[in-house]
Amino acid sequence: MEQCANYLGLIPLFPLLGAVFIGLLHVFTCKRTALPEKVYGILACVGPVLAFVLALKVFVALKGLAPEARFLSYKAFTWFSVGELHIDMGFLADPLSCLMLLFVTFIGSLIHIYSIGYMGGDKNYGKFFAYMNLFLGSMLVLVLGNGPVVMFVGWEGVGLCSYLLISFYSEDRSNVLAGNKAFIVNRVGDLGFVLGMSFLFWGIGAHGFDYLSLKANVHHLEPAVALTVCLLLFVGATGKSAQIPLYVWLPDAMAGPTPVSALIHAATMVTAGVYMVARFSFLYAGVELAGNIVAWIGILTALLAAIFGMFQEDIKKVLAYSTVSQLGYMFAGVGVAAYSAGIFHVFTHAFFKALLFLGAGSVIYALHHEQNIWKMGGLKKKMPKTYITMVIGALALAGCPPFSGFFSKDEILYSALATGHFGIWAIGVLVAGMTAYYTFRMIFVVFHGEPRDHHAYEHATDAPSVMTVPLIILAIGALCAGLLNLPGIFGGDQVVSHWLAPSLTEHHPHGGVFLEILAIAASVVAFVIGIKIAYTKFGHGAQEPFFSGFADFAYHKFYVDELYDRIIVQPYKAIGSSIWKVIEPNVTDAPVKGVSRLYMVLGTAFKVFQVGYVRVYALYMVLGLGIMSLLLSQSLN
Amino acid sequence: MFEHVLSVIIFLPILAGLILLASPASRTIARFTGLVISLATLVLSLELYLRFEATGHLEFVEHISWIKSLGVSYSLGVDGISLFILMAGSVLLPLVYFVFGTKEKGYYANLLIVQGAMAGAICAADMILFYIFWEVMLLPVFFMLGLYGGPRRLPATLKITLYTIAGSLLMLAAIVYLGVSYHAQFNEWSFAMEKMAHLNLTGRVAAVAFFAFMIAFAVKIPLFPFHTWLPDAYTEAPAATTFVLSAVMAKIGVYGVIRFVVPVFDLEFARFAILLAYLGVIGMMYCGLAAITQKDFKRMLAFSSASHMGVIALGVFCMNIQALTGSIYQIVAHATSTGVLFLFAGILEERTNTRTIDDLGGIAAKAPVFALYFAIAMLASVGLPGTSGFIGEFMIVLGAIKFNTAIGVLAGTTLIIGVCYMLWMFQRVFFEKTSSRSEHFKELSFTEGLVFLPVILLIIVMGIYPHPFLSKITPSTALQFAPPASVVAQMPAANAQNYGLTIEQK
Amino acid sequence: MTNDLMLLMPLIIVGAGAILLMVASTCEKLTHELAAYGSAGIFAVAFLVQLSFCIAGNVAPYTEAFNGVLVASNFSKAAGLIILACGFFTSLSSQAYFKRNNFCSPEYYSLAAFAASGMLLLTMAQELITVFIALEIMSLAIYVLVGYDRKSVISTEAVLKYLMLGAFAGAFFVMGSAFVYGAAGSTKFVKIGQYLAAHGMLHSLAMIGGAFFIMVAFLFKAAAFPFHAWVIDVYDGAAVPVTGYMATALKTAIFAVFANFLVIDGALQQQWITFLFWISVLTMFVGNLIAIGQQSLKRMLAASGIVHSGYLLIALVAIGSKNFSGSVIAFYLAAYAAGTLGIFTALSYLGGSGEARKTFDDFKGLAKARPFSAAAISIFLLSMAGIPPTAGFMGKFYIITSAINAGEITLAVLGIVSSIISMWYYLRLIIAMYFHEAEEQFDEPAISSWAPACTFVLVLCVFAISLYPITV
Amino acid sequence: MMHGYLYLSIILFCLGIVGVVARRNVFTVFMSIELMLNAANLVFVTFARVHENIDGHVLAMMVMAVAAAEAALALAVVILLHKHKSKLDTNVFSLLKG
Amino acid sequence: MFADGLFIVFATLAVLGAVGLVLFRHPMNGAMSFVVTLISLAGLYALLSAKLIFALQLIVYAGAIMSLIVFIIMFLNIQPDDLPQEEMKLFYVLVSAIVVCPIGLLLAKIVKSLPVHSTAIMGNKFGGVKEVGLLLFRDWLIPFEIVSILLLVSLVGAVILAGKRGTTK
Repeated sequence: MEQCANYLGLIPLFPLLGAVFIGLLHVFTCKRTALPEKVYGILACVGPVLAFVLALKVFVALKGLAPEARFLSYKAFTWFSVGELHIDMGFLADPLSCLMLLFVTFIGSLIHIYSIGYMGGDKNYGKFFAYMNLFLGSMLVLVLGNGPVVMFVGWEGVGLCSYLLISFYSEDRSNVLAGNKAFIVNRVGDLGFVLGMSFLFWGIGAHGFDYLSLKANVHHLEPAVALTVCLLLFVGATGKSAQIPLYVWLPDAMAGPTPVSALIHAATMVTAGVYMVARFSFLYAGVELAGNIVAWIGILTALLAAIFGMFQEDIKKVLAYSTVSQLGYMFAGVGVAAYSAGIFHVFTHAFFKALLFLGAGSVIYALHHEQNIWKMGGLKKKMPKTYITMVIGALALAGCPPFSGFFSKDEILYSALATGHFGIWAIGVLVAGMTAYYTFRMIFVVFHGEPRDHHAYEHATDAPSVMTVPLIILAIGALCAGLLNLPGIFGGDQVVSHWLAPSLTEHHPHGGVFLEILAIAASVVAFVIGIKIAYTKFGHGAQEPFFSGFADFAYHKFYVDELYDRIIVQPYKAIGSSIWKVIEPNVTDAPVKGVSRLYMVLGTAFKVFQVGYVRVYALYMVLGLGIMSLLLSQSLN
Repeated sequence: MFEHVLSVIIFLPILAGLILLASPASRTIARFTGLVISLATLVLSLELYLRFEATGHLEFVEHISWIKSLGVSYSLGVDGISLFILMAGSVLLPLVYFVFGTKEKGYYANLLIVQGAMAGAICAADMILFYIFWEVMLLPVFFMLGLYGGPRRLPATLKITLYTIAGSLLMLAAIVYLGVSYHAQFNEWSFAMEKMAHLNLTGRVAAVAFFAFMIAFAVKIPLFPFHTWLPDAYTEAPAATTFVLSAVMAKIGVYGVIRFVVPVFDLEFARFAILLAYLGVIGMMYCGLAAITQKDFKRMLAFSSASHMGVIALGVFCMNIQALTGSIYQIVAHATSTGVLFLFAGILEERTNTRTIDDLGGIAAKAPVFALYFAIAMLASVGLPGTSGFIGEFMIVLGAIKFNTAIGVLAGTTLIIGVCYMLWMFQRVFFEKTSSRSEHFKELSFTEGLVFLPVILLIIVMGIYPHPFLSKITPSTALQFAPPASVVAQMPAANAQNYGLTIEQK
Repeated sequence: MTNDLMLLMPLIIVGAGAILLMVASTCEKLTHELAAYGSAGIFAVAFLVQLSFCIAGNVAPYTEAFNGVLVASNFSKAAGLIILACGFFTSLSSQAYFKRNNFCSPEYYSLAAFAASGMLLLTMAQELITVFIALEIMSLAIYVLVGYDRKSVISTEAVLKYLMLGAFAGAFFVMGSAFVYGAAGSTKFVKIGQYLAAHGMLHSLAMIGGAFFIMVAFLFKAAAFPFHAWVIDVYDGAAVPVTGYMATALKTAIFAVFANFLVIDGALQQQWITFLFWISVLTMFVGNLIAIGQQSLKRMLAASGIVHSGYLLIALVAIGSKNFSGSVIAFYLAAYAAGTLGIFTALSYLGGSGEARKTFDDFKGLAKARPFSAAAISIFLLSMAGIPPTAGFMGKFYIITSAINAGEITLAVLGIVSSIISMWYYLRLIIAMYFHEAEEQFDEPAISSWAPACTFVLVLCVFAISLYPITV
Repeated sequence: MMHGYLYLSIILFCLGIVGVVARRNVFTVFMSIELMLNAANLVFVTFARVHENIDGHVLAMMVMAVAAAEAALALAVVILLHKHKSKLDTNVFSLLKG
Repeated sequence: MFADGLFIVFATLAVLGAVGLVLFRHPMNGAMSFVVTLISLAGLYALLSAKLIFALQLIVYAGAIMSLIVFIIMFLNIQPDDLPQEEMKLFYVLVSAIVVCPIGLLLAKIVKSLPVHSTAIMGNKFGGVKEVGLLLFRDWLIPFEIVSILLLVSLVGAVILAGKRGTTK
């Protein structure tokens, strides 16, 4: 067992070392003869794969323990210790983190393999893999960290990698701007996280600031502080997981290479917020208000993103909004205290969304970086493997039983219903329908009908096997992952939920069979309606529609970006420049300038008294003497 | 190694600098001398660092009585607080000689003098000695700025000089006031810093003295609204001077607050801490906002430096051990990040002949190593976890939250504000398309790359494994919060038990 | 009697030397250069003698001589040392100056020595009329030195102003002495002290008025506000070495006697604290304001001399407590003398023929052409500005310490503020020398190696004095 | 009676001051200063009589000697002035100012 | 009574002489007027029993110093054109008289505070050459000696300033 605990430190270390190594290799060779891509490809995959293997070992080790004692912890070193603040660089593997660990390393490895093909020919090949490895390492730190501060290291680390990878094609300004946006918006969230941590620390952190100690002491926390902490941490989560109001960065983040979108902006990083809320379930469970806020923000985000998703024309943007939307579901889940449901959705989502992105990547790859769906069409015949896998992914996303998405989404909706959140449930069902609609709109437009751009169509073909094999593996995952947590009504025993139980503080709602059936039925109906509409409109080929009215409004994403620009970015810049153009010279520096001007004026003025007539100097003396004499006479009285 | 290591660290560079100034040495010789001397200083400081025992009290003490009748003495010593500022200077200054190889003799000589003077101010254990070094360290800056600065250097030189001297002369009055008060209360003349903590100062004059100290340090730090000299000076100064100013000298201002204001004026400090903390926060936000639309990257870094100094100062004003330790840690982090960024800015300016951000672009493609180093320093400066910048900033925000929620929250915004202008600048300079100016940008040479490597590694090591560093700081900072016996005695017994609390509530 | 004469030894050496020089100057062979070396030698010998007294300590620290008319104390000895050193350096800088300016005759050095003997007397005098005579010896000699360049209208104007106002102030002194005599029945300090101890200050209006007029005369000579106006014109009109001599030695003598007068009795000093307080504050600030606007270096230095008088007045305010400031005043005077003399020595060989370089702008770019001279001038200016580690700083430190120790915190702070104000015009010259491009070449051939050597020695002095710990 | 002498000396002293301040003629100015010294001498002599202490007489003699010396120098200066400008007006000599 | 009468006469003369000094335009007139003052003062010294000073005042002041001044005035051969044009002389005199007032009043106040003391003429033992001489060479030796230096300085100075244009050796 002890040995396994030691692996915990190694798991993030491998990808991180890989990143450093690849990065240095790249930096020192890129100006001369670039190394062959194979070298990078192999080096890049070593870290994630090793991490996955170790993750499996950890999983096995955990499984061997009694459910209540299922945790392994490993302290690498004392990180910092000042006064009552004592932070260890320590890692914790419990069922929750182990689950995350498994799928992060698994999907991460797959996407690395896929990228070997996808990134071929790029001149910054090495850089890409360095960043990807760095990302994976950071993500693992995030997942494995034994306390909020260590988690924050990973939290910010993945943000950094996200920034670096979004601005990967850095010659294009818009890409870099998208990267900046991602980083800055994430930072807004991180501020919340830091503040939340700080309040938490001054609440109960003095006895140890890792999850286990916090969980043990959580009852000491004052309710008001607990609420503050929950909300602040959730601010962090909205940043990282693209929830209202900080979701705006994620669609722009699609500027990065597609594997990045798959790995970071769909499967792993963006779910960190959900993971974090689940991690703090012991805290959220005690504060119902916070949970409700989380749930409502989540479901509203889901709705909003679904609306946007229906009108997108960029294949990756469609998927991006669907990601936001699904993240909304997850938050709705953890918000209604169905932590395991939320996490389970994270798990399944990782498979099918990564699959969809990689599939989209294959399409884009085949069409020479064409992303507009209205320039595609009829690719079914040219790219059968991609088509099939993507349909599996789409079905999973749309929540078609028995694909994985169905079970996880249904679990969430059922929990909402069972805990009495009818509004959330209703919106959730609506969004489910919309999801089915826009997903299949994309599938139909891209793969069905007639090719719209014949030139591109001619050259389109299925990707090499290094890219398709991961697709197939993911498709299997998307198909079957749901079965892991088969609810009782289908004869399952909710393996995942039970596995997660020791890590989470949740009470499974018992809404009864009726509610369960109601939830399932509603979902299925919504799915069917959604897919039906999509089929009617796009099933047989359609031309790029012209939007007007609400559709136009939605097409422009409700002008939220513009609004933010108007009310935040522009005023910010205006304040910035007014500070150094107006305030600094006229207000802050004015006293200094005034003093120096006065100084000079006085200096010149006093020259006047030096008239040069000796008589006048004598007069000064006598005047001075006169005044002194007067004062002296006065004082002598 | 030997007894007077601190004196050697102080006077070796000063003497070498003076001899250089007086001698007809060529540039090459001057540079070489500077390099050798600063490396020797570095070796001595490292040795000092390793032998440092972290007792919390002054170590390596040297004491020679000077003006007996006034109790003024030549006494030196370092504790965990000063050690790190000293180390920051010793580690970073040799870089300059590597990076800037074609400057005039006076440039190197002045650098040496300023290095020694700063070491003196840091190590001085006597207030008068401190004051002497404090003033002396301004002179080389004055000359470097005036002689080798940019086109608008004269007003900048005058402003920084007069501003700083004005501040510090008031401090002189306050120092003397302390000495006289000590004489009055203990019937013994002394200007030793550690003894001043025993003083029992009350009344209006004490408050005035407190502000005299505070203004002197606030100008140096610079704390809002005493920062207005900074943008001009930092921009116009030659890169090495800006580097010295931001990396070490500004820190001595913070150090002064920790050394003088906190222990001596505990009551006034407790009274005005909230005000000062607000000034720190406002300065951070003000300068951070001002940085965002700068067109000149050096000016932008200048504002950024001021912004960070606001946070560092805030850490001191929060009056708890986390924030204070964070401040000291951040001092080193800031020296290694922003200081090095100023050096990089100097390299950029030297190689492209421009300071305008818009004139540049695409440098990352031309010089990947440079971009990597720059990026690491920049990330440290924005406080990314895993770099040195995070530890300090986190502890400061943490401490600020404990001190005052509003201040803590505002202090946290440094996370956002810092990242905005930095990314914006990085994007324009390093990303995007190559401009005509940056077309022929030369990558760092092998030596340069090698020279910067230790600092870059230090940034990362300090971020990942700060414990060994912190363990040398904490004993000293902990002492700052240990209630002095005399004060406790005067308090009611109930209050004395939670002394820390009472101070904060005031 | 022997002891009395021994105490007067430096005075006798200087006085005899002056007469000797005067007699010798009738001899055609005595060039003014030789006279310069001669007077420098005289000053040097007198300095060494005085120094040996100071070090040997075989003389009691406070010795009356000649029926209480003269008194040698540690303070007067220190002041004497400063005066003699000033004389020494002035002689040598004059030598350089007069190589370029052609109006010297050997009597110049004789008069300088006479002035020094007057100053030495002044430091020791403990009787009002002796003070007056010494004052007049010093002043008359200086008047002549100021007007030495008879061909120059400016220098004649300077001597007119100085003489007229000086005599005017002298009249007040005599009037004051007369009233003090009327009150105390004697003009000897000892007797006055006894009278004050017996009767107190307040009950004798004649004593108050007399002391008032006497101080007016001192304040005039020290160029305190509102008796400062002459000093700028006179310094401007006089030859550079003379200006230096006036600014240092004369001021030393005046403050020595002023301090001696004030410490006659505590009551006397207490009576005038408020008065001196305001005079000191006004002097500092008015001096500063005048200095700011000046373009000519000599006028600026004159105005800064006013400011330094203000600082010294601070010390006089603080003098009362336990004889604190005697050494402080001496230290400050020494520090100030080193800096000021240094600048004037440098100016005497850099000023050019007919003092062509007089404004700040004329010294632009000096650092490139004459780096060592520029560095020396910078050090002197920094010392005057009170920047450590120069003597000027330590002097200021002692003054502030004594002021605060005497409870005069406001005054100390105002002194600090004033020295902040003064920073600009000192830095201005450094900026001109270093940061501006040269407009001329400064390439006249070196005329004398003595004056630069003096400058170098004075630079050393500036640092050495700062290290010397005084017993407060 | 003693007061009469003193008041007289005050009047003379003040007249001397007036002469210095109000007049531009160099001779008058110097003679006014002599007048002030004489006023002071009168005080010395008066107090010598009052205290019956002839120290005052000695002092008065000294003052006379000083006055003589001063007068000699002053006259030399007057000659010098006259050589330069042929004027006895103090206002003519105002090159040094500002 | 006789002494008082004399005092009033001398005092009036002295003041008139002084006023003349201040007001006369030509220095020669002023000098003559000043001589009147000096002689009156000598009379007053005599009234105060200062025999030696009385003599010295007449010999040294009224005699030597004033003749020197008069000599120089003559020597310079001052024409009315050389004299300053003091159009507002009276105004200036008035203004300065007002300015001087506080000083005079202060002095007057001091005098007023002094106790009254007789100034009747004293006998032979007071103020004669012998008494003053003894005192001078016993107690006042040093001032007496240094006066000689003063005179020497003045001598040298006068020669340098007023002498012929010297040649630099």
